[in-house]
Amino acid sequence: MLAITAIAIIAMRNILSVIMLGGIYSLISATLFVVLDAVDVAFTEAAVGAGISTVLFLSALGITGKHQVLARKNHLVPIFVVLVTGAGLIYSTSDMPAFGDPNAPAHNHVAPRYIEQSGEEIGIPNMVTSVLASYRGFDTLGEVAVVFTALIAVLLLLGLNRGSRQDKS
Amino acid sequence: MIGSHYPILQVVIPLMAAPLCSLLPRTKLPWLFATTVSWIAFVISIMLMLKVNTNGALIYELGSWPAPWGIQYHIDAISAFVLVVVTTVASITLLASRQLVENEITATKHSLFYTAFLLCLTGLLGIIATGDAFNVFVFLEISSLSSYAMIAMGDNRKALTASYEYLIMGTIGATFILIGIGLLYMQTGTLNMLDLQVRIHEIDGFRSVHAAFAFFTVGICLKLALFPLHQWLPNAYAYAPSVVSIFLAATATKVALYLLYRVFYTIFGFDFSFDVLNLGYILLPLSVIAIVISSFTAIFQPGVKRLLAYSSLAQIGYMTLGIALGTQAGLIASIIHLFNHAFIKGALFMCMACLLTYTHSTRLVDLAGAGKTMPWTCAAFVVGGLALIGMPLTSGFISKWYLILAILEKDWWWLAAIVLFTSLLSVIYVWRVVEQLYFRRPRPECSYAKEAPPLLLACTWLMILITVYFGIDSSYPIQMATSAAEVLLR
Amino acid sequence: MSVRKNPILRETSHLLIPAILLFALYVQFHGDYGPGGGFQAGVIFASGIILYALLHGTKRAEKVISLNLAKTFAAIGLLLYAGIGVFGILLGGNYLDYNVLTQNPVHGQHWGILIIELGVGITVAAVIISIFYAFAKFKK
Amino acid sequence: MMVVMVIVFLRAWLGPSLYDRILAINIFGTATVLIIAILGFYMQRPAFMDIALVYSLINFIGTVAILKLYRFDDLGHREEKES
Amino acid sequence: MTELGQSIQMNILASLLAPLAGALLIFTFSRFRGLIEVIFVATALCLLGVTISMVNLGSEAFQQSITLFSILDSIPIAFHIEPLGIFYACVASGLWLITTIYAIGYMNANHEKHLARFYMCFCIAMMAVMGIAYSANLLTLFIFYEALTLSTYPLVAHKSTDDAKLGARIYLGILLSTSIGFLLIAIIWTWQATGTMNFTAGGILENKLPDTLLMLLFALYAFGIGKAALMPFHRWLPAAMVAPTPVSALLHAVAVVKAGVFCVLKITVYIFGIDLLNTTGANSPIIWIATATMLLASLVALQQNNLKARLAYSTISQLAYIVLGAALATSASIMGSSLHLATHAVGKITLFFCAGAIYTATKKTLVSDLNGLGRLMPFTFAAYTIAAISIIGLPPLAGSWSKWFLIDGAITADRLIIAIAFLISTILNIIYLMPIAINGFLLKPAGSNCAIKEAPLAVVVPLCVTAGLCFVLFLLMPYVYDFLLLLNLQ
Amino acid sequence: MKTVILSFTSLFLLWLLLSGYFKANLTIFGIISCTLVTYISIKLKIYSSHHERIKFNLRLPFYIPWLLKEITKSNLHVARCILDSNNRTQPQVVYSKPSQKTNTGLAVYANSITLTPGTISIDINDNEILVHALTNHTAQGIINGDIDKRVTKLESGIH
Amino acid sequence: MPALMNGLSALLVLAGCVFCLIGAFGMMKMPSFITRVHAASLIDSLGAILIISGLVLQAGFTLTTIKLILILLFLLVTGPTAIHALVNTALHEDRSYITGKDSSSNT
Amino acid sequence: MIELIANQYSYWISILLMMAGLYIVIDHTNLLKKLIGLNIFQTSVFILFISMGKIDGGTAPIIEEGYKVFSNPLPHVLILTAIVVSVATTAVGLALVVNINKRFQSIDEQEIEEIELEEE
Ligand code: NA
Ligand code: NA
Repeated sequence: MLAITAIAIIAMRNILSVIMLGGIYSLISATLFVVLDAVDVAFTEAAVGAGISTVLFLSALGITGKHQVLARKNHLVPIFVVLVTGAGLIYSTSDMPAFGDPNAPAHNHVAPRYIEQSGEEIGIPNMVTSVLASYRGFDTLGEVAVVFTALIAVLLLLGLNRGSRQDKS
Repeated sequence: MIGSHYPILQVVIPLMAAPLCSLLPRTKLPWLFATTVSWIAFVISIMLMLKVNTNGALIYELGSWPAPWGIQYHIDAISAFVLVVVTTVASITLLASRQLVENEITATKHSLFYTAFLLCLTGLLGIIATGDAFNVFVFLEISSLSSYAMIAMGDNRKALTASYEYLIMGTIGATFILIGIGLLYMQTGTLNMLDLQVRIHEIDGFRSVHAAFAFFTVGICLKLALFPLHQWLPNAYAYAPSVVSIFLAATATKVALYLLYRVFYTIFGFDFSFDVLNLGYILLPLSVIAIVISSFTAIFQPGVKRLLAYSSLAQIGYMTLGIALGTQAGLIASIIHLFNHAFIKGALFMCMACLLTYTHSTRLVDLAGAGKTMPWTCAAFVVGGLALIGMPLTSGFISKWYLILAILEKDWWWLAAIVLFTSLLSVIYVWRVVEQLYFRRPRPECSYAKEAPPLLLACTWLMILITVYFGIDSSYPIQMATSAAEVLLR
Repeated sequence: MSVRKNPILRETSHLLIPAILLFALYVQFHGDYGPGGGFQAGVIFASGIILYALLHGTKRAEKVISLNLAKTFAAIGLLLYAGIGVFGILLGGNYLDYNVLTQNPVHGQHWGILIIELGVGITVAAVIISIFYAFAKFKK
Repeated sequence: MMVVMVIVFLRAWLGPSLYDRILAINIFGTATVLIIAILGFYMQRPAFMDIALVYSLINFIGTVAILKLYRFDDLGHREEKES
Repeated sequence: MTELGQSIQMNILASLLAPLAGALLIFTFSRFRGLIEVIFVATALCLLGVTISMVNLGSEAFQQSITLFSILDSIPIAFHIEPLGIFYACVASGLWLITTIYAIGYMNANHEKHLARFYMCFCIAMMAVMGIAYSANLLTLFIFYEALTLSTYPLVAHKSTDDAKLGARIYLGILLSTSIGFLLIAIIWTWQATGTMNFTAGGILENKLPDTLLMLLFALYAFGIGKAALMPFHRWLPAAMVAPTPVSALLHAVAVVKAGVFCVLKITVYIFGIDLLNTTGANSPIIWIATATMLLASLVALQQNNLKARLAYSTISQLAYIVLGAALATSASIMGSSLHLATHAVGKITLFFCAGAIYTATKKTLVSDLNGLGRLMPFTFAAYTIAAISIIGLPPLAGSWSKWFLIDGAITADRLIIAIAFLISTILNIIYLMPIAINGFLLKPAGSNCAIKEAPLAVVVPLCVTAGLCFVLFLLMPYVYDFLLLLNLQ
Repeated sequence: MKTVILSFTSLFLLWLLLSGYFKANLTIFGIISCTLVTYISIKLKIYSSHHERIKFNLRLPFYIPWLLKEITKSNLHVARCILDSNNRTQPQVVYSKPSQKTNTGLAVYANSITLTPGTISIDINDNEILVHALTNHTAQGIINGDIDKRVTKLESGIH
Repeated sequence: MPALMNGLSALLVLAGCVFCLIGAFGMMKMPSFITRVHAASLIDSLGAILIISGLVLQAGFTLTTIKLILILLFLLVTGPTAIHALVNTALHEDRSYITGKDSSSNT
Repeated sequence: MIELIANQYSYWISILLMMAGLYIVIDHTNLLKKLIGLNIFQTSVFILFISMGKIDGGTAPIIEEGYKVFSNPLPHVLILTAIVVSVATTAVGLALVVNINKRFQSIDEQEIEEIELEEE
């Protein structure tokens, strides 16, 4: 499903459709996150990927008003790069732990403490919140700083009276 | 008591200063505030370095959670060293920036601009100080986002496209790093760098670990702008506002290089990187190509800022070349050059900023005869240029010296020859500018030009003096680089 | 689809907006128990305001929450978060150490998380609202 | 339900008109909400319902935003002139 | 530190700082034309005074070296005094005094601009020369060598015309590329092989390198010192002819080329040691290349119609004498080289002064235009004749001594062919130098030339003085010889 | 003031429904949140002219069952249309003069039309609603004005 | 009794799915934009109602039920509004969308 | 072999998606579409992370009575942060695109390159 969406996005020439499909892509992956037990992530992906991102894309499209995509001539280099990246990843999967394997290293070193002790140490049921806000609270502070940075960046870029000097000088 | 909190204060003070700065009114205040903060950060970094020198590596557990569970700040010789570099450059740049920002940026945006600057500084410092792989990613993005915005503030509309290209490449790079983190986490279950170091050792035959290494390397090299991933850098540096060019040219790539050290030496370890994966065989040719091609390209640039940007690419090549040698001497050379080049490039871009105050252009032809109207600026440029070439009594010479020694230690004569040959190329591109400055008649419309504002000029010369000082007494960087290399190779 | 003349969209939205805002706050305060938290709450809150702005134009929305106000709130949220960390230092712990906030470490964690989530929520909501304003007001 | 999603998606892809796509996307969102509701229900966790709620909310706002854009090629400030 | 040590330190510092102070003063007072001329001459006088007081220190001083500071671990910036250095310092500072006077006259007469810059660079070049003369190790030598290149660049480019800039570019390009590409490598190699860089009596390379590599190293040095103008790296010298004549004098007689051959001599004596060169045969390739240069440059000189160009090629040929003498590595040939350093300096400076005088008076530069001018400018042409004869090597003029020692050296080295080459070269000298004098006096001047008079006094007096020196030096030569014997070459 | 209290009460009810936890601190947060939302809503002028809407909402439960029945009927009808291999649809536009006095009433009416498959309210003018009907049958439903009456009744109030 | 409830709720959910399928099928089959909208509203109305009430039946009176009902209410309010807005916009853009003559016109 | 594919297929899916996203970023010239590609690329990476956190038989990591096995919460936390970072990047990217359009009257990479070339 996701793959079809992705291919559709590659093929589409109308930007508005592409944006909408991007929203759909987000929705589908959010559903996938739910299936994979990542409810917080799904929540966020739905609100952000499908919601805010789409609205922002639409705003941008509204301002630019350019709906069509032009074709490019040379596809070889991009395809090569993508294939190399993909090959690297596929190559690496062979010794990855099987999907869902509870004995995978990822589940047996750091994570058990979050699962087993966060209830006593933090005292709230949602482990994701415990980890996010306390164990790795500094990451979240960084995340808030990223959001704030985005605000500063956007205000700098879209600030009301930009370009005191002329373009072609 | 407060001393034990220096590691976190180093990052959090500018972080908290940023939102405060955004609330300040649009007078001189934001500048004063940001500058003060950067100097405080500078003092802290010095304190940190002293502490590291006496006590060894510092560990700071955020939220008091023990290491692999919580995020840990880990400051050893190399991080302390790079912290000092970044804070020094930042504080000098900010001090010099008032006039520049007034000239180049709309008045309503001043406080936002300084906020972005502080955020960028926060991001860079956070990358350096942290001992957690994922935390690196977060702070990387803070610094990147703010630099995209600051670059786009450039007057020329190409600044926008440059910034966009940087955004795309930078985000791909960051995502690659994220993939690398993910693969490592998958195989080790930890995100803490020191913990990773221990645990990777047991699984270094894994393909996914190799892939993680590759993704880290490519991702960081995108940020580092190593050939052939360098396309975004020249325009970004050339069209950014002066302050931004100065700061980013002096620090951003250095921090990326620092990350490369961390990945190669701390996370994966020397043995794995160089013996198992033969990193040198990939990095060496790339570095050489980067040096040669960028030097040649620099020669043909019509704009001086672009010229300097290409020169930066070449200099990055020297630094990665040092890594590629796979020896302690090479690493030391690389670290020394990291240190020296930060100030050299900073100084040169500051000269550009000085020139811009009156010429409004850094195209080569527009700088004709500036040597007469702006003698101090141009003199600074000449000294900086000599340092870039690697003339004795400048810090650039020390870098080249150690690099060549490291090369000769491996008996690679041809490589030494290439390095020296490219130094000659740098003579050419530096001298093209010097010739314009001194041996052309000034264009009539530039006749009103006079010397740059005193504060700016003083900061430029401060940078130059640092360059010269460490060219004469290089014991500090050498000692620091040596202990840093020992820490990394342990 | 002029909102002035077409009551359907307006009426429905007017019914929904308070619910959306309340839902956002619900998500904010129930992050401990279920999915959600400051970030999601911020987004939902912002989307409520965005819906309003879509219907009535940014000008009217700005009368209630102006760009400057939003910017200030964004800064306050971040400061709130970072400030709690510093508070931890002042109380003798490490940065972002919530255990020291109260006598009982678990309570301290509760309070800490509550406040930082609030900080996150405020910043995120304010940032998204301001970004939307910035785009909406941008002149070609 | 999956089948429903696929078909609706196909409509979104095929178009032919823009409005068909928007319609498809709106319906797609509804379908997703229902799926999440079912999923969450069988996992017996009320928390999932919040996600479904968010989905429907986002779906609505998204549709309004798209329409607003397509009507005016602009979000937000065109309305100002009328007020 | 002993009293002697202190006075050595004082002297060396004085000889470095005096020109530097002069340069700074000139920069400070650049508005006041008269004042800077005074400062200029005063500087030269001071320097000469310091140098003479250095000679008076006597031979006990030769063991001492003083260290300013270290820029690399264990390699300081250090100075010492030894006979060769003092000798060279005397020649340079003595001739510099004359050049300053001549330069003032010439620059005023030809209404040149940017005088402050010109005089300043002159002073800095002199400082570099002093640094070279007293350097105690290869690094110090290298630093001042590069400083000399850079400080003379603005002099060569002084006229700022396209020609001047092209010439200056070639000048800088060849000198920097040879120094960075060969000399620096050779220095680093030496350091790597021996662990020291100090100039040591008897050399430091014994048993450190295999013979073939030693040969390569010697070649690297000989070519790396581009200022010695061995073919094929000689192009910079004719290119630099675009400069004002005082500069040419400075280049050819006082500073640049002499610095080059001085470096060759110093490295031969103190790094390789003449015994090592002779026993290993490492010098052979350079012997042949120097011989070839000597003859070829003479042949080229023959074909030059431009007077200064002809003199330039003559210089190349004469420099090859000195390099050849060094390469022959016998005590006699070294003595010959050292003496030739002085005698050629005096002779060539006279010739250039004459060329400058002729240009000042007539604006003529071509040899074919000079017929009959001897009668109108008797002093100039007389001086020319004396200097030419000295360079050819006929008694009772200074050049005869040095040439004799060189030929003697060739014979003691059992290289008869070289001796013959010296003789052939002498004949060529006669052929390209004498016709100018002869035609000047014997032919009738063209009609338009009748109004020509001698150049201004400030120009003519110095050239008479130097011509006189050719003779005086002939008389003083035994004392000089005694002094140079302190080198202890056996 | 009435508006404020009504709004606050209904919001707090919603909060309790959403929350499901009846802990002291959460309830306090709930009160704070509801106050905040009420405040913002007033500033947004969402309640400015429509006091009656909340009352209206409270009366909805009486209306919904009837609507559900209608929806089911029309659903079956449209489903038949879709599944029928020969296309039996007669797309058409009909006008309906709504009898509601308030905008809220109008909105409920229009949405009800749309909610019943086979009819879609496509435009609304001052005094009429444009409805698109899929078949004659559904069009007839609109012309009969059943929904209209019900909604008007809803609006004017049973008591 | 629980078995009956379970069976009933399964039936309702299944019926809801059937309606959704029919709606989706209609969206493919119907010839013009406006008729496709009619088909789609099947999913929005009875599809959603049936599925959620099926789930409600099974859940009994729990928090889940309340939330399910809230979702349903939300859907029932937003769904028609969105469709109205969509059709309304289409109408103003080009009447042919409504009159149903657009089936061949590709945008 | 079959087993390998069966075990690793979930990763392969996200890898293929990543490739698609990356392809859009690199190959397409429309600046907006590039950003969408970037989003897809990043979302796919998120999927990789999340699927790595899944444990068979586990449920969402929220403590509640009756559940013993929970999926790994750490990847969820990381991805939450990454999503936020991603949307922040998107916002900045869009602001840039809007500005580029304002000053170049185009949002196509090739067209802009041509305009820039003309200028020089
Ligand atoms: Na949460
Ligand atoms: Na969050």
